[in-house]
Amino acid sequence: MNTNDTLIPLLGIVTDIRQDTPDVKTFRVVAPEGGKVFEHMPGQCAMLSIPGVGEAMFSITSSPTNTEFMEFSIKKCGCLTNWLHQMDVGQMITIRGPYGNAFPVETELKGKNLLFVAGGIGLAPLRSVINYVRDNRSNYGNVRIVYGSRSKNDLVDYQEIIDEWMKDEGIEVNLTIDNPQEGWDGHVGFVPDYVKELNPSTDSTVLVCGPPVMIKFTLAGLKELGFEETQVYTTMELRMKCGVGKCGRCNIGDKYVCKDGPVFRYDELSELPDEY
Amino acid sequence: MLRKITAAKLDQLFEAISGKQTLYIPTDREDGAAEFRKYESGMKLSNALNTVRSAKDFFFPQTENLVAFKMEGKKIEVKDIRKECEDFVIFGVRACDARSFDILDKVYLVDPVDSFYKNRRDHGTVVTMACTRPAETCFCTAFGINPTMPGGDVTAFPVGDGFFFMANTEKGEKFLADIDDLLEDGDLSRLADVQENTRNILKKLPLANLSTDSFGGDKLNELFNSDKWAGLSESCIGCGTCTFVCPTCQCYDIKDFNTGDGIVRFRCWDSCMYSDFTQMAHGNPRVSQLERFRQRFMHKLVYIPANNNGEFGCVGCGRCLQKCPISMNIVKVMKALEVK
Amino acid sequence: MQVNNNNEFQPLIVAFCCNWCSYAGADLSGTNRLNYPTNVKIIRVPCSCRVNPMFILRAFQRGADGVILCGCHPGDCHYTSGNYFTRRRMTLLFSMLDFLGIERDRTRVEWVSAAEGAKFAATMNEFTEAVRKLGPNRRLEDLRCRKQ
Amino acid sequence: MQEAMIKRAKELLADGTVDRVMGWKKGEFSYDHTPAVFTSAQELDENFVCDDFTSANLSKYLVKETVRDGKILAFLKPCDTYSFNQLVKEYRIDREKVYVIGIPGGPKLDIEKIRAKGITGILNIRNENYTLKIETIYGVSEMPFYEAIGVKCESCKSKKHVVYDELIGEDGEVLDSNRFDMVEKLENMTSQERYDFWRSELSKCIRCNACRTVCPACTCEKCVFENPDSGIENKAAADSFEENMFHIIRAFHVAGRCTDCGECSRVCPENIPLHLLNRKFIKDINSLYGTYQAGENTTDKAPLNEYKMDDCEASIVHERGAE
Repeated sequence: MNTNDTLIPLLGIVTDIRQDTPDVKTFRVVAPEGGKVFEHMPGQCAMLSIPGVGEAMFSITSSPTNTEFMEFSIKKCGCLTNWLHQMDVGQMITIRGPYGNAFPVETELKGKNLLFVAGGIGLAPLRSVINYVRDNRSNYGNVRIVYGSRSKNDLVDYQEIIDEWMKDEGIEVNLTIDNPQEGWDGHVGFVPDYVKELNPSTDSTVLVCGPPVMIKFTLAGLKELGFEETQVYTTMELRMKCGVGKCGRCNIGDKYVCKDGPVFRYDELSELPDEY
Repeated sequence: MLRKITAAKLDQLFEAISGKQTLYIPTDREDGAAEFRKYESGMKLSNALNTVRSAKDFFFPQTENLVAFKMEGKKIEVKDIRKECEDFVIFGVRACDARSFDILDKVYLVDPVDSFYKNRRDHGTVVTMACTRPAETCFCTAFGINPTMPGGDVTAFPVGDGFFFMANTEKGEKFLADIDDLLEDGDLSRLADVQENTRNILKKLPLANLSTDSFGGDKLNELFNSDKWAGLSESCIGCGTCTFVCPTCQCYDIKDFNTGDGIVRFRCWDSCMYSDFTQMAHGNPRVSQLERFRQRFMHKLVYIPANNNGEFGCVGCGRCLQKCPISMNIVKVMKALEVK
Repeated sequence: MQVNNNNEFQPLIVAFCCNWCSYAGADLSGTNRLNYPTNVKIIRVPCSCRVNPMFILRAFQRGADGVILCGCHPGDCHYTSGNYFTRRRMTLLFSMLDFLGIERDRTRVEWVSAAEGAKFAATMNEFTEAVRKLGPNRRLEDLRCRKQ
Repeated sequence: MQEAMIKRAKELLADGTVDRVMGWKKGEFSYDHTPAVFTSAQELDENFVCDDFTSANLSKYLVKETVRDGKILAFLKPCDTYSFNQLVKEYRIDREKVYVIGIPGGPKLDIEKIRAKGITGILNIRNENYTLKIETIYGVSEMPFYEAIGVKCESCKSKKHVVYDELIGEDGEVLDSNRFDMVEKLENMTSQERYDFWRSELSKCIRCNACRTVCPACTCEKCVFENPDSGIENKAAADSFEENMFHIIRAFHVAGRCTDCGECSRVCPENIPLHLLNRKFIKDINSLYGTYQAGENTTDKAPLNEYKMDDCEASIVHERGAE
């Protein structure tokens, strides 16, 4: 049998591990022969696995414009992720993908002002888009990033935010944390409230990712500010096994998150039953 | 072209087929139920309407190895363990099960093609069997299936003193050509009589008038939000019987097994009725049996039609009607949700 | 299952040994230079009662040809009564295995104290011999785990 | 019988003794009744049924039902009362929240046994003097009532209700059943014969988990076979070993707690005689540790939760006669 099958994975080597927050690490993955294992678009996902431990879907956090490697920001929360957090540089993992659709960076988002709203580990899928936009800066309008987390230590990619994003022109970064903390002189408060406070202009397209509660309240806030559902994109996650819409578990109504998603425009999502 | 084999020559036919490739036929077990078994000399074709397990096993087996891994320190080696499947024949597949292959095809043969399924599908020849004695639990006609004229590569029609054969595909023509010396010409008018007789019985079935008008992809939210689900699902015990005997249930799980010498990754049937089906590290979107129960029927009656031009995901074989431990089934669900 | 140089069958024996008695008994048989087969793989458990039926089945799955469970003599349990429960459980389990047609002589419970090094060695020799006679475990093995 | 039950249920609903009724609801055909909760007199009149096909054991549903507020009326057959008692004993059912009406037991029928006779297209089934008149679309068929009895009722252990608040009909006696006959028959076979018997039965298993899920003794919040941390979580028997393992462990986990209600065999879609595994444990317990009937009362200690100094050694199994 010469045909490839998507269920038979490829190999990747972890070349760098960065501790982002107490429970989030970012892993850099390259193919054994060097370079990226496969190409992807911002928002797409990949199935990572350690054979015998488990397999799970993670969003690719590096931008497609990065030609050398892929990155995954992973929060420690289950069997596989615990294992990944314990491994050392040089470990091989299996990887298959890319799966799902992507944020429409080359179509609907082109030429638009962009507002990114992220909470906690929800920055991971958006980071791919943000860096893609930074690398193709002339294709997009103003960029504003609202990012919040429980505490300063829980802000993923804090160093990159400060060192790179904040220094870029035409990018406004607004950070917030849930509770006051020593050594933090920025904004304190929940993300949805902060978005309302900032009162962004309604001519921008919004990309939201974070805990379901945050998404829900952010959307309500955006509506109050006059945003339409068609202006908002989000990315979903449910239990997945195959990644290609065959194993039958990640559906919301008739849509499979792994195949028809994970990126949904909010008006598409609100037509689907409330089961996520 | 209609060909015929006399009942007396049936054993010869089975011998001839099984001499060249593996042949599976439905045969009676001691407990009175029928199941597909590999043909061995002397085995008798069952008269039962349907087997306990559906024929989907042949293309989508309950467990199947996908890939093997060898682990050494930080290194992983991926071994492609796929082998070309050998040719085989399934004889005596009913119209409902034959249709279920079309539904499975729509999942497994769409891009990206599932090579494991395709491998089996390419090498299998399906000989269907027209129904002459449908049971009270049959309702395939509700889904537009004609049990007097089932699909497959070859169709067999029982006609008293033997069987008529009709090839439907190239594979089927070849199948009939290979056994041509055992066959004689069939009489088309007799076939029409047999079919007419069955059609009259079909009209008398208690579920003959089951309607699918209230279902389909366009009724997603009203059906999903129906207040009937709570009552329907209250007695569901959450076992997987309905999903495992169902010819169209196609969900699977992927698991790893450590053989002590390496890892084998295999897939096995999974059931949306199980609580861990959608369990994630941080929670479960289907918290109670109500959501899981609803998923199964919504999938068959709404989600599949939504993605396949209105074609339903049920074939009306009646297995879940016969096997559910508490006798809750798709017919009761359809009747309860029906908009009169 | 193993095969030695002469192509003879060497049964793989898994011995679950209670930390407080049989494990020390095995130790003693070693310091006394008593021989017992190298095919016996000892797994130390805090009490014979720790061994649930799954452990026994798992051992067979992973290639054991015989499984023996060693604990303190009745009345001598470090935790007062653990081995009494073991006794009931294992009696029922072995009876069930026998009922399913799995050779009953592949399983055994023996009480071996810390002072009984000689008994430990003798038991292991005898049990290994008994299992050798039965041949490789075929009725309760997992084919996926069979060594190629 | 059915009328008396409906009448009494309506009375108890009306006077506020209970606010729900656990019973069986009529199905599409004359044999496919579903356990259901009724809340009104109208529902009872329309759908409540109790006949030869209401064999489902309602006890396990009461675990879920007694977590809710209010009191529920449950109609329990003699065998169901044993399961009920066992669940009360294990603190899984709140006895105070259930009003138990004991109803006469079976024998209940199994539609599969009728189908096994080749009878199909069944429209109606009537019992006339213990001959079943089965009306089908292919004409009327007949068969003796006793040949259609479900496997769980074939060797009834007791017609006595071990717990009830009131009875409809008369109470029966514990029966001197022949329920261990088949176990004994297997015991007398050779090891190879037993192995072949169980291989042919257990290889039919499709791991639907119906036997486990329906079992009134299986009430763990998380079953070992579903728990990824247990190391034995599996969804399908990928090897004959796993078939054996699942059924040994399933039976072992309920050993000493299984009341022999027979639900496991009733629900098995492949007709595997699973109750024989449970009965083997019951028979062994009876002969080795003294007669014990789970669910008979709520006080006796379970045989695997106690011990005697002079219990037999495990070697008793090896010393048995015939191989």
